[in-house]
Amino acid sequence: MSITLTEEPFDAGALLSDFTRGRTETGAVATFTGIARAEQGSTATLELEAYPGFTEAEIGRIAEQARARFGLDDLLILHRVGEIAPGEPIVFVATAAGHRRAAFEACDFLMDYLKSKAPFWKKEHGPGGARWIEPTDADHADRARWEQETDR
Amino acid sequence: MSITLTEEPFDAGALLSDFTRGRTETGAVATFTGIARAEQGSTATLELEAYPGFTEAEIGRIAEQARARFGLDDLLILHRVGEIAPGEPIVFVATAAGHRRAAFEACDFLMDYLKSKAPFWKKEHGPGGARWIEPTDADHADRARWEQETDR
Amino acid sequence: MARVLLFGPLRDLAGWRERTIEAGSLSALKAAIAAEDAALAEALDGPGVQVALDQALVRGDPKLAAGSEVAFLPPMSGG
Amino acid sequence: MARVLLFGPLRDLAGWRERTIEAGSLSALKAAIAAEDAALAEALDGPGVQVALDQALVRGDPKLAAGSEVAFLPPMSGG
Repeated sequence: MSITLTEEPFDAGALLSDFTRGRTETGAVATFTGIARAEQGSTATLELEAYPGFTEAEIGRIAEQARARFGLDDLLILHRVGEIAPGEPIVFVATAAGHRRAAFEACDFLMDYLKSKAPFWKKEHGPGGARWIEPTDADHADRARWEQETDR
Repeated sequence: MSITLTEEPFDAGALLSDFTRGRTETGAVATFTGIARAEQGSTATLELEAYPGFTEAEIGRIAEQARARFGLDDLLILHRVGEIAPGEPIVFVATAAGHRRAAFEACDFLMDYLKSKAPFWKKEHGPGGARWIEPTDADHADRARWEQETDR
Repeated sequence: MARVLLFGPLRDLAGWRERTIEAGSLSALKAAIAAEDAALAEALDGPGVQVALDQALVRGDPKLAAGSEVAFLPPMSGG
Repeated sequence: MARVLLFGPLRDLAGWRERTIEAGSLSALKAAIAAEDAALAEALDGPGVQVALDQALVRGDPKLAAGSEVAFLPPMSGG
């Protein structure tokens, strides 16, 4: 299980190659790569702030929940912090499991958490100035799906 | 949109690097990599047969459905045929969309189709001899989810 | 002369993957196969076996042209 | 002396990210801040602002030791 914050641009493919290598007992690897959109040609730069130590620990708690809940063999989360240019990847999540449903659901679950509740503060620097961003209603709704499932 | 059958082993990470490069308007890339399991140490080899031309065309029909249904920017499917050793990847699917829910769902949908209905014939060569494999009940149930959703 | 292709378990049963067989229709083709391999002919009519003519699925008893490609597809296993 | 950290919009409002402030409890720390920046003090009590003491979330009015790290965390935006 690997959880890392980085200030450097990264190549999602290189991470997937490393994550997949030598997994003879894992049947399924799902990944998600989130990319900073250019938002219809505006040249907004994202600035992402974390609380070093605390942020990794909080993500680690949720990652451990995901590992247990979905029976994962392994998982990897890499998240950019600092200044992120349009077109650059922001986040990469990979999950490994015996079967594809668990790998997909765990990846989806982790992304919903990361997008709505993880300890990051996000500022968008656009042509009209800078503004702090909060999770969208869709982000909150996505995350709530997993809580309803637990209630059943 | 790219649909390829290959007899050669492939590196899922290299495919993801190529697929992700230069996508400034795509916010989300989901992937799935299916790997031949060693099945608890048995050294089963898979033999996967396709009907060249027909198989790509059938997959292409479903890929076009997925593109339209989930509003994808792009998708890529690479599928091994021939002899596949334990630990080698069998299938790689990547989907690109504006937002993560569409990318995840399209990837999940395509895998359910590929695992249950795509024109392949699969033979497992194990220590006890060779046998042809049919989709599992779980594979059929996974695929049926998408049909129920259409009915709603 | 139709080019006949067998896939999956049908290929194992027949012991061949591809042959050319003289026949003007699908039913004539099956009759020609039955004349020399009754077990294979029965399997070709088995549950879930589909027929593709020139790479498109067909039903019924289509005519075959010279150079037609006829593929017998047993239930697909997925990848 | 507590090490005080501000994140996100709180940092922009205060004009600083990290300072050391003399205080024996969280309430004393907030009073010290209020004495020189009332707007910041009000924001620290704003909706959704959480407090972490030595990297663990806390409620109420914990005592602060020498070298305590106190972080004020405004609503998290996710990544």
